[in-house]
Amino acid sequence: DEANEVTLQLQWVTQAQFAGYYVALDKGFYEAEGLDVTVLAGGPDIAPPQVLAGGGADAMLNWMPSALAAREKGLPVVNIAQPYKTSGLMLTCWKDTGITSVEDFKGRTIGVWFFGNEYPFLSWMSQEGISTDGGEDGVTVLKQGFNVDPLLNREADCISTMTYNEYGQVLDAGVNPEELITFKYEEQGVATLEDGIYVLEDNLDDPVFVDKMVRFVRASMEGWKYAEANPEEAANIVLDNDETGAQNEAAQVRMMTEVGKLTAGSNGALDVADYERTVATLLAGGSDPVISMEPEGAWTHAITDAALN
Amino acid sequence: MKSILPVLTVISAILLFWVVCVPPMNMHLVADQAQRDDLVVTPDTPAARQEFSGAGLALRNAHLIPLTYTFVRPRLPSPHQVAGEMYRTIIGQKITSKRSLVYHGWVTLAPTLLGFLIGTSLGILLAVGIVYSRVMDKSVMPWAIVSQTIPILALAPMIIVVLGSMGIQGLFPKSIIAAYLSFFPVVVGMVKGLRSPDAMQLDLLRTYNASKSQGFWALRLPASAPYLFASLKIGISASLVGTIVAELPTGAKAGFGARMLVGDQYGQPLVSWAALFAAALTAAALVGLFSVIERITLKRMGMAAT
Amino acid sequence: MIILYAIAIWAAGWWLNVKLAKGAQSDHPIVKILIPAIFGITVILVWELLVRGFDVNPVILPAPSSIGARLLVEGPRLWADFHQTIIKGAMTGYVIGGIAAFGVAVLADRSDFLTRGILPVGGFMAALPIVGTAPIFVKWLGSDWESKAAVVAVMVFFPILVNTVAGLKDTSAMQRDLMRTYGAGYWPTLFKLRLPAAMPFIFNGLKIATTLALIGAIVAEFFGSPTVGMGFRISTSFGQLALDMVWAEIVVAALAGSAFYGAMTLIEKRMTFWHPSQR
Amino acid sequence: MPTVAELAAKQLTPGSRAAAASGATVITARNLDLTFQTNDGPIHALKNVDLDIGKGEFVSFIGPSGCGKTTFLRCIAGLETPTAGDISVNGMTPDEARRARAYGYVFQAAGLYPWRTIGGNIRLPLEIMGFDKAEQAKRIERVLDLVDLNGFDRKFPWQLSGGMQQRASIARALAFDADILLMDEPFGALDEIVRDHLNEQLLKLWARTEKTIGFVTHSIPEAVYLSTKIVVMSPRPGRISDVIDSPLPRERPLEIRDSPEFIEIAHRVRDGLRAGHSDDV
Amino acid sequence: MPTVAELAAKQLTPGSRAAAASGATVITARNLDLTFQTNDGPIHALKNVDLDIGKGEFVSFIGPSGCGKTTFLRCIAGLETPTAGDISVNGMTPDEARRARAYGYVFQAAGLYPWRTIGGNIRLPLEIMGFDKAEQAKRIERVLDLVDLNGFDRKFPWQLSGGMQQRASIARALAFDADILLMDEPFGALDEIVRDHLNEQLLKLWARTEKTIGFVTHSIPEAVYLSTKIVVMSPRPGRISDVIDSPLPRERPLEIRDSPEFIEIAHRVRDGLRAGHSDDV
Ligand SMILES: Nc1ncnc2c1ncn2[C@@H]1O[C@H](COP(=O)(O)OP(=O)(O)OP(=O)(O)O)[C@@H](O)[C@H]1O
Ligand SMILES: Nc1ncnc2c1ncn2[C@@H]1O[C@H](COP(=O)(O)OP(=O)(O)OP(=O)(O)O)[C@@H](O)[C@H]1O
Ligand SMILES: Cc1ncc(C[n+]2csc(CCO)c2C)c(N)n1
Ligand SMILES: [Mg+2]
Ligand SMILES: [Mg+2]
Repeated sequence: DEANEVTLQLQWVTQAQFAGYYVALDKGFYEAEGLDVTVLAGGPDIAPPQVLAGGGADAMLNWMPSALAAREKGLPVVNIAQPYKTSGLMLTCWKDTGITSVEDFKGRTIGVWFFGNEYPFLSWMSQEGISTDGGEDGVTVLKQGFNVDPLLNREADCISTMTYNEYGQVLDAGVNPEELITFKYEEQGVATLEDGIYVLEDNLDDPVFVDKMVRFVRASMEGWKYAEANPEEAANIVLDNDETGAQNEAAQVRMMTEVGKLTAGSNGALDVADYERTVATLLAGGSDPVISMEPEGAWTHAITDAALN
Repeated sequence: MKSILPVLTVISAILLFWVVCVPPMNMHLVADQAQRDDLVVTPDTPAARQEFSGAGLALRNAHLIPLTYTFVRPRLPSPHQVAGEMYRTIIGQKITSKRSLVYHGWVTLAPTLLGFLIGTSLGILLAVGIVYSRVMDKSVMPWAIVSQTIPILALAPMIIVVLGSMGIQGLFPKSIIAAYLSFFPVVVGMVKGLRSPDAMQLDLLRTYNASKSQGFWALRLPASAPYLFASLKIGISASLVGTIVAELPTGAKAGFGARMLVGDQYGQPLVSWAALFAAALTAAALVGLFSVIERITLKRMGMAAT
Repeated sequence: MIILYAIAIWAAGWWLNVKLAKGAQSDHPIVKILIPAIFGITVILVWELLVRGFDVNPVILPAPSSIGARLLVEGPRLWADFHQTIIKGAMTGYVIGGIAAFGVAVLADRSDFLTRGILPVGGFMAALPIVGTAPIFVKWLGSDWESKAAVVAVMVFFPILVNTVAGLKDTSAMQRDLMRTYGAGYWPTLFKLRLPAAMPFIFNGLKIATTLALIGAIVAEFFGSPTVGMGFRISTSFGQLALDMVWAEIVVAALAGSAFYGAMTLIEKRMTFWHPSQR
Repeated sequence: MPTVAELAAKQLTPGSRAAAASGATVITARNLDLTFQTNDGPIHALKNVDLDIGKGEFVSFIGPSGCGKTTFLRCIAGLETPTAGDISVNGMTPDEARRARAYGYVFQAAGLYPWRTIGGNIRLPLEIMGFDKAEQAKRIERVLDLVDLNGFDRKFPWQLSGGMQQRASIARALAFDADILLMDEPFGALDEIVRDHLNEQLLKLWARTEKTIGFVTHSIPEAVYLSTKIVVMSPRPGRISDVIDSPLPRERPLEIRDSPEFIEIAHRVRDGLRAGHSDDV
Repeated sequence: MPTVAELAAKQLTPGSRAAAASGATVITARNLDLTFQTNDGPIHALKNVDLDIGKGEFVSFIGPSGCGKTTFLRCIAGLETPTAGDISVNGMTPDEARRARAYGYVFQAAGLYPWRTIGGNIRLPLEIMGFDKAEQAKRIERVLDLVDLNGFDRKFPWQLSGGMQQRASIARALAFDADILLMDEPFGALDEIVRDHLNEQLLKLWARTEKTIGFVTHSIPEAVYLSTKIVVMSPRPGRISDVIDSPLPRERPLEIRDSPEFIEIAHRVRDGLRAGHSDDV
C-alpha cells in the first residue's frame, strides 16, 4: 500500500557503493519499519532526477552538484539525508608524466565523467583558472566511458576515479600505486557532497510521505552502519543482489571497505557546513558557474531529525 | 549444408587474422605488466614504449608474445580466451545461475520476442494502412524514415522514464525499444510485398467483384509472404539489438547488454566479449529459425520451387 | 478539454491531407512534400498543446517551442557537434565501410564458394550489437572520431555487402550469355553488365546504411568522446536535464539523416533512371 | 482438300448453335470513346466504337499492337470506364454485370496465383462468390475434366507446362456460371501445335455451352478459325476498321484452314489489318 | 494468286545467292548428344543430332516446346557443351569460333541493357571487341540504317515499342562482322503484321550480306517463308525428325505464302511436327 511503499533510484549499477540500502533490505531493517522497499539499479543512461520527476521513484541518490543544478532547472529536489560524509572523487594520473601538482595539468588530457557528474571538475578547474578547452594553457577534456582504459592505454594522462571503485580497477590491471599520483577533491578543497538522498519538494507537504521517509532513512542508516561494521557480509549481500553475475567478491569487499571510510563520519543528517562548502564551490565556477545563485530550501533536516531521535 | 565448408573456411581465415592481431594489440599492456614482473623489456620505460607501434614492440620483445595470448585484461582477447569464457558461462553453469549466459540470454530474449511481436504487428498494420490509404501512404511513410534517423539510445531513457511514470517497468519498456527498431524493416518489406501483385492478378479479382478484404486475404497477403519473411529476418535481429541497447537505461541489471557494460566497467573484457558473441549467436539462431519457417511455409505455399 | 482540442487539430490536419491526397494535384511535387509536412506540423501542434495543457515537466518532455528556441540560440554549438559526429565520424565510416563492403562483394562474387562463406559470417558480424562493439573500438582507436568511424564502418558493411552481392547476381542468363557470345572476359562483363545491373541493389544498401551510419556515430559517443559531438551533447545535456538541447540535437540528427537519405535517393534516381521502379 | 460445302454437310446439329447465335444481343457498345491521361499527354485508346455482340457469338478482335483490343475487352468487363459513349451488357452497365458475375475473364498470360494449387486457383472465384464446399469440389472436378486436367488439381502452377497452365486459367474462368467469356490473347505464348490443340478444345467447349465469347488474338488464322465474327481494329486512335461475319460452318476441323474460303477470309482480314497498320511498326 | 513459276520469273538475280548457298559447309554436327543433370534426374535434351549447314544458308529450326531448338543453337554458339559427339564451326570448335567473333546471336527477347541507349547497346560488342571510336560510330550508324532505326540511337530501350527493340537487338548482332547469325525466336512476341514486315527485312538483309543464318521459330509459315532449309525437331529426347530443303525461289514476296507450293511445304512441316508432338501438350 501507498503508505509503506518506497522506490529508491540508484545512480549506478548494483555495487557496494550502495551497500547500506541492500543491507537494510536484506537484513529486514526496512521490513521492521513496515516498509516495502524497491531498489532500482541505475546505469549509464539513467538520470535519477528525471526518474524522480517522472514519478518512477520516491527517492533518489544523487551527487549534490547535479541535484542543485536540477533544482535550478526547475525540478525542486530536496536533500533529506546525507549518508556520505566525505567525497570519494579524485583524479588519478601517471606519475611518469611528470604531473605533481594542479599547475601541471596544463596541456594534458584528462578523462572526466559527464552526465551531470562533470560539475565538480569544472568548478575546480575554473577556481584554478585553467581552461577546459584544450590548448597549451588549458586541459583537454575527454568524456570518459565506463572503464579505466583511457589511462591504461595512455590516451589520457589523468582520469576520474572513485577511491572505492575505478582506482581499484587501475590497481587490478596490475598497476602499482607508486606508478600513480592522485588528486582527491577532498584534499584540494573542492569536495562536493556525493550520494545524498533526495525527494521532490512537493511530497514533503504530505505527512504520510514524510513519515514513510523518516522510517526509510532510519532503516537505511541502520543498514549503512551495519555495512561499515561488517564489510565482508555487506559485500556478499551486494553480490547476492547483483543480477549480472559479473561482480567479484574481492572487488566488492575492497569497495565496501573504502566506502566505509566515506560514510563513517555521517549519521545521516546533512552537515550544513559541508552543504555550504559545496554551494560555494559550485558558485565559484567563474564565467560558467554550475549554479548561478544561492539555492533555497534545497535541504531539510526534518526527516533526519525525526528519524534519528 | 553446402555452405558448411565455405563458412568454415572463411571463419578459419578470420581466426587466423585474429590470432595474428593479438600480439600487437596487447603488447603495450603486456610489456608494462612484464616489467612489473621483473622481466626484460625493451625499451624499458612505458613512455618510451609509447613511441613504438604494437607490432614493432612485439618484434623487439618476441619472448613476450606468448603472454599476449593469455593476458587477463587484454585489449583484444585471443579466440581461445573468448571460447573458454563462453564455455564456462554457457555450458559450465546451471542455466538458472546469474553467471550463466543462458540465463542472461533468456533475460534478453523475452523482451526481444515481445518487442518483435509488437513491432511486427505494428509494421504490418502500418503497411496495410499505407497500401490501402493514399493519405497514410503520402504522410506516414516519410516520417517512418525520419523515425529511423533518430538515435534510439538517446530516446530510450526518455521512453523508459515516461513508461516508468505510468508504472510500467520490467519487460515492457525494453520491448518498446525493440519494437521501435523492428517495425521499420517490416513496414518497408510489407509495403513492397502487399504491392507486389501485378495488375493482372488484381484485375482478376475485380472481374469476380471481390471485396477489399477478400482481395487482401486471397491475393495481397499470400503474395507478400516472401517479402514478409525477408523483413522478419531483419526485424528480429534489429529487435535483439534494440533490447540490448535498452538494457542500459532500464538499469543495467541482467541480460547481454548488462553483461557487456559491467564486464567493461569492472575490467573483465572477456565477460563483454562473451556476451557480445553470445548475442550475435542468438541473433544468428533466430534468423536461422525464421529461415527454416520460411522454407517450410513457402514450400507449402508452392513458392519455393527454385 | 485539452484532449478535445488535440483531437480537433489532429482531425483538421488529417482532413486537409485527405483532401490533398485525393485531389487531382496529388502527384504534384509540392503536394508530395506538403502532405508529410502537414502531418508533421499536426504532430508538433498536438505535442505543444498537450505539453502546455497538461503542464508536463520540461525535464520529461519539453515543448516544441522551447526546442525551437534552442535550435536558434545554439546554432554554433550544434554545428560543431554536427561537424564532429556526422562529417568526421559518420561520413568517414560510411565511405570506408561502403568501399570495404563493395570490395568484398566483388571478391565474393568471383566464386560461389566465397559467397557462401562470406555472407553468413557477414550476417553474424551485422548482429553484433553496437552497445558491445562501441566500447571496444573506443578502447582500440581512442575517444575521437576515428573510433566512431570504425563503428559506423562495421554497421554499414553488411547491408551494403548483401545488397551488392545480390545485385551482382541479378543479371539474367540471357544478359550473361550475350556477353559470352562476344567472347567477353571477367572485367568487361563486370564493368559493362554486372555493375550497372547491380546499381539499384547497391543503392538500396546505401540508403539503408545512411540511417545506420548516423545512429552508429551518435551512439558510439556515449562510450567515450571528446567534449564535442552530437552523442556527447545528447548524453551530457540529458544528464543535466537540458532536455530541450537533447531534442534540438535529435532534430538535427533527424534532419541530417533525412537529408542524407534524400541525397542518396536523388543520386539513385540519376544513376538508375533506367530501372522500372524509377520510371 | 475438303470444301466448305463438304464440311457443312458433315455438320450434324447446326440448328442448336445457329439458334443460340441468332439470339438477342448481349453486348451493345455505342460511340464508345476512351482517353487515357498520361504524363506524356492524353492517349486516345478508343474512338467511336460501335459494336453489337449477340448471345452465343464467338467474336475475335484483331489488330496491331496498341489499337485498343485489350482496352475494349476491359471496357466490356467494367475494368475500364469509357470517357464517352454507352456500353451495356444484358441491359445493365458493365459494373452491374460484373456484380452479377457475368464475366469469366482469361488474361493474356495464365496468371495463376503461384501459392495456390491448380485446384486452389480454380476454387478462388468460387470462394469469393461464396459457393459451399461441396459445390466447389464438384465444380472444380467438372472444369478440370473439361480442360483435360484431371489429376492435376494438387499440383502447383510451376509444375505444369505453359499450355497446361493456360488450360487451368481457362478452367478457372469456366468454374462459375459466367455467360460471357472474355479472353485476351490466351494462347499468345504457346507454340503452334499446342495452340491448334487448344483452339479445337475451345471450339468444342463453345459448342457444348451457350457462352458468348470475346477473344483477342494476333494470329489471323486463329481468328478466322474460331470466330463467327471478326472485328478488325486499327490504332491511333483505336477504332474498328472492319467487321467480318464468317461464312464458315460452325463445326470446323483443323483442315478447314487450308480451304479456299478460309484463305479468302484470312485475306480480307490481312488487308484490313495492313490498311490500319502504319509503317512505324 | 501468283504461282511459284511466276514468282521465280520475277527473280532478277538468282545467281549470286545460289552460289553462296552452294559453298562449303560452315557448321557440322555429328552424333551430338546433350544431357542436363537436374535435381529431378537427367534430361536428354539432344540425341544423335547430325546436321550440315552450308555457307550462306538460311536454316530454320521448328519443333514443339522443349525439343532442344534453343539447346542446339547454344551448342553451335559454344554456350552449351555437348556431352557427346562433335560439332565444328569453320573447322574450329564453337569456343574458338566464339573467340574469333564468329557469331551474332539474337535472343528470343530483345535483351537490350536498359541502362544503355539504343546506340550504346549496339556499341557494346564494339567496345568489347576493341573497335576504335570512329569505327564504332560509323558502324552504329550503318546498322541503325539497316534496321530502319536512324534517329533513335539516343533513346533508351523502354522508349521504343517491342518491335523496334527487337530490331535494335538485331542491329546489335549485325554491328560487328559475324559470319554466322543465330536467332532464337526473335519475333516470338510480335504481332503478325510487324512480324511480316521484319521477315521481309530479314530476307533483304540476308540477300545483301553473305551471312549464314540459324533461325528458331514456332511459326510454320515463318519457317517456310524464310528458309532454304527447315529442320523439324521432336522432343524427349530432342532429335531431328525431318530436314526439308525448300524449293521456293530465293526472292519471296509475302504473297508467296498463298501459293500451293508454299502450302505444300507447310503441310509437310506440320505433319512432321504433329508426328513429333506427343499429346501431353
Ligand atoms: N492504363 C493505361 N494508361 C495509359 N495508357 C494506356 C493504358 N492502358 C492502355 N493504354 C494505351 O492505350 C492504347 C491501347 O492499349 P491496349 O492495351 O488496349 O492495346 P492492345 O490492342 O491490347 O495492344 P496489344 O496487342 O499490344 O496488347 C495503347 O496506346 C496503350 O499504350
Ligand atoms: N540449363 C538447363 N538445365 C536443365 N534442363 C534444361 C536446361 N536448358 C534446357 N533444358 C531442358 O532441355 C530440353 C530442351 O530445352 P530447349 O530450351 O532447348 O527447348 P526448346 O526447343 O528451345 O523449347 P522452347 O520452344 O520452349 O524454347 C527441355 O526439356 C528443357 O527443360
Ligand atoms: C553516464 C554516467 N557517467 C558517469 C556517472 C558517474 N558516476 C556516479 S557514481 C559512479 C560509480 C562509480 O563507481 C559513477 C561512474 C554516471 N552515474 N553516469
Ligand atoms: Mg492487349
Ligand atoms: Mg527455346
